[in-house]
Amino acid sequence: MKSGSNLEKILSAGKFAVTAELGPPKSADAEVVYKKADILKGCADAVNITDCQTAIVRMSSIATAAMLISKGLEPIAQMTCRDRNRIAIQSDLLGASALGVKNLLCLTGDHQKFGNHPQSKNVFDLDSIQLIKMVKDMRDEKVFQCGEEIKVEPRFFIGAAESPFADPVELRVLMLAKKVTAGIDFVQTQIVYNVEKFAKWMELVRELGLDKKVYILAGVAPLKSVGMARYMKNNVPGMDVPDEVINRMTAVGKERAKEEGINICVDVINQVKEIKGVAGVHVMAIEWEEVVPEIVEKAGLLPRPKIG
Amino acid sequence: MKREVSKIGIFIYDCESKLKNVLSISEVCSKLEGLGFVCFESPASHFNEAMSDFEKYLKDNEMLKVVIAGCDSRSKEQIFKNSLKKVGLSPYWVNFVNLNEAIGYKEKKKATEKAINLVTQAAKWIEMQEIIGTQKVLLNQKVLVLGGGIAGIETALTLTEGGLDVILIEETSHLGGGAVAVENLKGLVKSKIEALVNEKKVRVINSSHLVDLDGHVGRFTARVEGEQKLIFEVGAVVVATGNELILPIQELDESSGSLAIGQKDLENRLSLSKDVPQRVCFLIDLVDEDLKISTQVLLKQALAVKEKFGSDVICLCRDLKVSFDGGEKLYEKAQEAGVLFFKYTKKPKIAFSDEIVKTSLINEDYPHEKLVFESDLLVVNEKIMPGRGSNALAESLSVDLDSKGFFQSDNVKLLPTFSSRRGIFFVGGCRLPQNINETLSEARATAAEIFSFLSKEEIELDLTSAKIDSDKCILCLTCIRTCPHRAIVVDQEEETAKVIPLACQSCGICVSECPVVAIELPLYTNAQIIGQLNDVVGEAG
Amino acid sequence: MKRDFEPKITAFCCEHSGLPSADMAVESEFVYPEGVNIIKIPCSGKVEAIHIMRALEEGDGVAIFACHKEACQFLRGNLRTEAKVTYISKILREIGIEKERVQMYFLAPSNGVKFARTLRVFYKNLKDLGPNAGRKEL
Amino acid sequence: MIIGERKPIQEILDMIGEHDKILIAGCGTCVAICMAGGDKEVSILASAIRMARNREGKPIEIQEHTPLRQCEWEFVDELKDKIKVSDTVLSMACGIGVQTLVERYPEAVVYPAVNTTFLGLPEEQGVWSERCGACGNCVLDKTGGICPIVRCSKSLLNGPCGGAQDGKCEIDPEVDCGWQLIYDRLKVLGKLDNLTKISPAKDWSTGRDGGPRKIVREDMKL
Amino acid sequence: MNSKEVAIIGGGVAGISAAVALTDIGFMVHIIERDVQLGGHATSFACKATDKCSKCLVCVADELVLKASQHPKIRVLTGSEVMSFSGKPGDFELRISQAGGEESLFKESVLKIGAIVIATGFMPFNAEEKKEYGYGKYKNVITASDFERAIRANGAISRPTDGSAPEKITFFQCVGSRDESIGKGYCSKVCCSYALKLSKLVKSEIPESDITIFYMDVQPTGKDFLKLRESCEEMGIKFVRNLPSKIYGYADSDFMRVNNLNNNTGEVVQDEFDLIVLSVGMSPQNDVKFLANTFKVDLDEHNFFKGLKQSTNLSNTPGIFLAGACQGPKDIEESMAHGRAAAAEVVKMLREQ
Repeated sequence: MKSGSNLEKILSAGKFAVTAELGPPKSADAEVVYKKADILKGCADAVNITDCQTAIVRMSSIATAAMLISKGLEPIAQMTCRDRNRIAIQSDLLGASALGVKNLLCLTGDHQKFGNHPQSKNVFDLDSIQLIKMVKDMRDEKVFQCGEEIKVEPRFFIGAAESPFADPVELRVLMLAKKVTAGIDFVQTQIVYNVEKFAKWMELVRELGLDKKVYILAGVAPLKSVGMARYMKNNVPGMDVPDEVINRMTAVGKERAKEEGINICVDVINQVKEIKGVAGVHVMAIEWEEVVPEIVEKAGLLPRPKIG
Repeated sequence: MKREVSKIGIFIYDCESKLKNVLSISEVCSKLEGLGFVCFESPASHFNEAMSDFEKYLKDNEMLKVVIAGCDSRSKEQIFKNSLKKVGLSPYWVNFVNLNEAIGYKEKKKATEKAINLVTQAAKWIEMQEIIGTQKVLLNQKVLVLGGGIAGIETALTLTEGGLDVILIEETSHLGGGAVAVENLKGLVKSKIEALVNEKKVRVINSSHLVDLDGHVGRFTARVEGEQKLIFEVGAVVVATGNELILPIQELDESSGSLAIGQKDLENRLSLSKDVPQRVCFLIDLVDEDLKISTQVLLKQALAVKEKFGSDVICLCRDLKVSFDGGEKLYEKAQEAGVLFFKYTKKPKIAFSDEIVKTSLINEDYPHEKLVFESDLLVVNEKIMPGRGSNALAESLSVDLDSKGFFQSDNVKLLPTFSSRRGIFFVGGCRLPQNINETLSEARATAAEIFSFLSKEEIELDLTSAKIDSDKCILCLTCIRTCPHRAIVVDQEEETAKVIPLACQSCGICVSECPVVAIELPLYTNAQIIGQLNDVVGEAG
Repeated sequence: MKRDFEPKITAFCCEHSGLPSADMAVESEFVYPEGVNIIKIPCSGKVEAIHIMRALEEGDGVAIFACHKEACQFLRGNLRTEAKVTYISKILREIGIEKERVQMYFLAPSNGVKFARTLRVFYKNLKDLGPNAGRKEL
Repeated sequence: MIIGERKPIQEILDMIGEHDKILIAGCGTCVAICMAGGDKEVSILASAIRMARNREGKPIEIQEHTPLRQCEWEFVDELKDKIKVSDTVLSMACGIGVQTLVERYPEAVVYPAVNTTFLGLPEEQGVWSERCGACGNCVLDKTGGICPIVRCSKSLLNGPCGGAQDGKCEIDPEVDCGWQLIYDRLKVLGKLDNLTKISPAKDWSTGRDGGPRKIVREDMKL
Repeated sequence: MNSKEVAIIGGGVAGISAAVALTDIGFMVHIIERDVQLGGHATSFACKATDKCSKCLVCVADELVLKASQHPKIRVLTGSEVMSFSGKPGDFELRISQAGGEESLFKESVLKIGAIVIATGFMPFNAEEKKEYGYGKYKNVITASDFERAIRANGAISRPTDGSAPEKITFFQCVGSRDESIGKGYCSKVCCSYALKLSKLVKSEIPESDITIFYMDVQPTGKDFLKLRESCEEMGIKFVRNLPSKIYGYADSDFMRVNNLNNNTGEVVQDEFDLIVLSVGMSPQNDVKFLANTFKVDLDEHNFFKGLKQSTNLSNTPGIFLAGACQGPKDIEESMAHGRAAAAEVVKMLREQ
């Protein structure tokens, strides 16, 4: 075992994994975290804690992760390269490990331009691949990035995100391969609506044998409205929302849009489950965590297995 | 105020006593004398008298520079300048004041003040005028003509009449271009080709093309490639590369097969005396509806088909464009012969089936009626496209193409065959598809233009072109990029930008763009312009 | 005070349009306002930003008479100047001076009437604006 | 070359404050070429300041001078007399020029009138764009001659993030994705292999992060 | 012996273009102009630019006249006419009479010249010949030439009856062109182009005006003509393919009535206009027969001078050249090119002599 996390156990036992996502509050209010934790408890094997997503200041990812542990959930702490240099990152990782965090998702991070502090200085001392390499070396080689030895090393089950639909498309599989080489154990993909395109990407992934080296969790998310579908199609880079999905959302009308959004999400889960090499799903329902149990249930993924 | 102004004379004349009534010329004079200028008030009341007075004045007074104030506008400037030249004064050391400007003033005092102001301004301007030097420039009296179609041939022939040598480069293996295929032009083209081949001053090089052009007007270096690689030094370049015809496939149905042909195909059939079917429908203006050539061809062909084969001939067009010599007559003749014409606003529908073309359109005279014609052959006009090599050629010549890809001739103030670069011309179909008479006429006009400026081996050029101070120039390339005539180059040895006086047209755009004030236009210096601001915008006098 | 104010205008006139029009205007006695100072230039493209600024320092308004678009003898001179005028309006806005004080007009060489009319309108507008606050003290 | 841009005039006016005798010093090199602080821009700024101050009823006297380079002591020496009689000096050079003046004339008050923006080139007349981040440790050999440090919004060294769309960066649809450019270029060069190699964490110490930099060439020293 | 002097008959744009080109090559030129000043029709026309140049080239003609009138090698003989001529190519004698200034006596003189260029231009068609249009009877029916002159002189567009801005304007195309019934069986080439440009000018000056162009066929000229036509349509100028046969006036009204066919419905409709512009065509000058006889040159069936096939600048008589609209309708641009082309032919002839 690399980290001994629940997620690692589920995946290595060959079970179809479910992860969910939890966005920390834009305040110091612990209750918000606990409420969301209650909802997600029991329906996901591990829960991603975002790290100031879209560059908006939120409660620290590692602190939130520790709060989740106290409630009996397993967190996947997210770590971006945007706000910390290698010193701060390693320091935080030592702390996270000490607090019992066992999963770490390594990300580049959204540009600060999109957040609430567009004037801030970004760091990007490392990029996500260098971050992955550093975390892996800390765990497996017991060294800091500078080469100095670590007496008690932090042990993380290392993940990364990948966007099968972003440009340049030709490069996407290559980027995944690079992350694999750098040392990831699992990958969570960008939200999949275009299953056909995703399947093609998976084909390439399999050609390179990457599905054998890492666990691939397909990202899924329920749509709330037609507007949201259109917005994602047109404005979110690396997002491919086919017209078919938009038509489905339009056809049902406003009142039943949310319900249809959930149905579409479940359909996508059922389809990606069948694709060879997909080891699980990552359900992203930010600020709509209450539907996660329903989705997971409808997809027939409950109850979650318990291992060890 | 003491200045060295005694050599500046002010010459004031009245015309038909227009000024006397509204202002005091003597007051203007005394004021200017007070400023140290020499002022002469001509008693003449008519321009011609004023002229002889002026010539006498020049003889009697030793002047260097003059300000001429009167009530004639620019229409007389050149005449005064000619007088100055006669007595050996520089035509650049004169400035003109149109005192009419003061006439509009209601009070005599104000009008006089304005006149003083105007004359003082002019005097100040000319006071700062430096000497305009001259430069001897060698011109290469050879001309490179690109394209051996009728436009190129006519240009080349006319150029030789002006005593110039011509090198004519033709891309294909033969001369004549598109006009050779046109039945009633064959004779004309043949005789012109013959004349060209027999002309000793013309060197024709077939199967070749221009790859690169260096230098500037008067001294271009052209690299030509084909069977041989050749280099020519020429004084001017004429582009006469013509255009190409393309059948407008996308406008026709794919199923058209041999049922639809272009006007050029029909021309070939007619010249080979091949059969033409019984029912023929001409449909033009589907593309290039702003060109009259297709109508011209249409009328000739419709008549020929009718007369030779007695076919039923129907012509559909948006407009019958008869604005060419004999156009209306030809139209009448075709109508008399029994050719039917219908005009459309909405494009007709075409359907092909069983060896029959069906064309349907709305009858414009009776809009409720739909007209449907069945025919055995549909003849359409080809789309006229720029020659295939236009893009590459434009690049090697550093000239622009228009939105359709034809050679640009966008300066309304010059002959349409002028390019933005002096010494490079566009003639004939490569700039605008046109008919034979127009092409011949513009070819000759262009040739006349060329041999007027290449008629001498060496010319003396007045240096009114922009001047770059090489000490100030930081080679930022701004002037080179903004010069509309590409008259500025980098002088590698001197490490400065350099104006080619012959190519410069003295617009001053480079002066106003230069970030380090390194360029001056000798006839409009910065000091002169700023000087005008200081004096007059402030209080008069 | 404001009522007596006579605006001083500098008119940069391109020799291919503004200047002949000005000539035509005075010959045909189309009256344009007093206090207009005409400066000849070979192309409106020759007018520099600094000329316009300096003219404003010494007066109340600047008019540039250029050839119509697509009719510049030197192809793009008038368009370049139009861009410069836009640049200057930005500077004027920054320093709190009305950008209306700098105007660009497009003319043919035979537009004597339009030349005079345009200047009369410009004169009236300047009169309404009042003296240029940025102008140097006399 | 160094690309700069004139500061907003109000900001400049605030720096000048109540002073009524100033010198505007331009620079005849980089900022002249990018139309930010050459002779002409100096005159335009002077004119604008004069008008702004006339408007406030506080006329100001402005001298203008533009040495060839403001980043050389020898060249800024020619400003000596003018600085002596000025309350304030506005430098229209890059930040280097401003500091050269400060070092040469410790008694003078020098303010910057230009923002030094980046190192770049004129893409076309009137358009300048960034090309170099002066990181002190060039990687162009690996990236097909396109700098990921300044052409990628996040200075990524191992390939694009997931934010590119249609070859454009997530921060602005007008900005090219630097990694798309690199990818296209490497493809042409037949060197896509470069992308599979992991580029290790960069040594930023050669850059600004390493503290004030200095190069000493013993052989060139006097 | 060959004379290096050339006489040009007619001082319009074609004649002047020929003259300037010839002086550039080194000739001395005499321009024999009937009128009191150079310029011909082109310099009475109005600039038709809106915010953009319309490429009507009137300004170019103005500049050309200015240049020629001050040219040291061009002798302008205004108020003069040809009387007779003799000699052979390269060595002609041309007898002319000139109005003699103050006493307004005619004075005769003889020019020794090598070649003659006829560039007498055209006459606008006399619209009174089309009685049914009521030109001369109704004040608000004007010809395009009248319209151009008025715009040039006043810088504004107004209707003649009361000087106010017209509301409904129409252009009648082909007045004196393509009309065999009055012996004008040819297209004048230029009317469509100027009518479109004038209508655009009117529309941009008086945006609320309603403009209709009655036409048979639109005849294109120059580059981008389609764009010009489309821009007219975009501005709301209506094109009706039908020429009304008559104009009906009312007593004491600024308006006139016209019956015409609606192309969309096929119905005859009545319409009222307060300004009707007749797009008159180009007719030959009134003295062409005299000149043709004097110089022994042929006229074509419409009384334009007949150019040869290999070059329309050549007449059937060696040494006599043709330039501009006297050889057939031409716009300003084509006339200028034709004038310069004539200069090239002159050079050729004098070299061969």
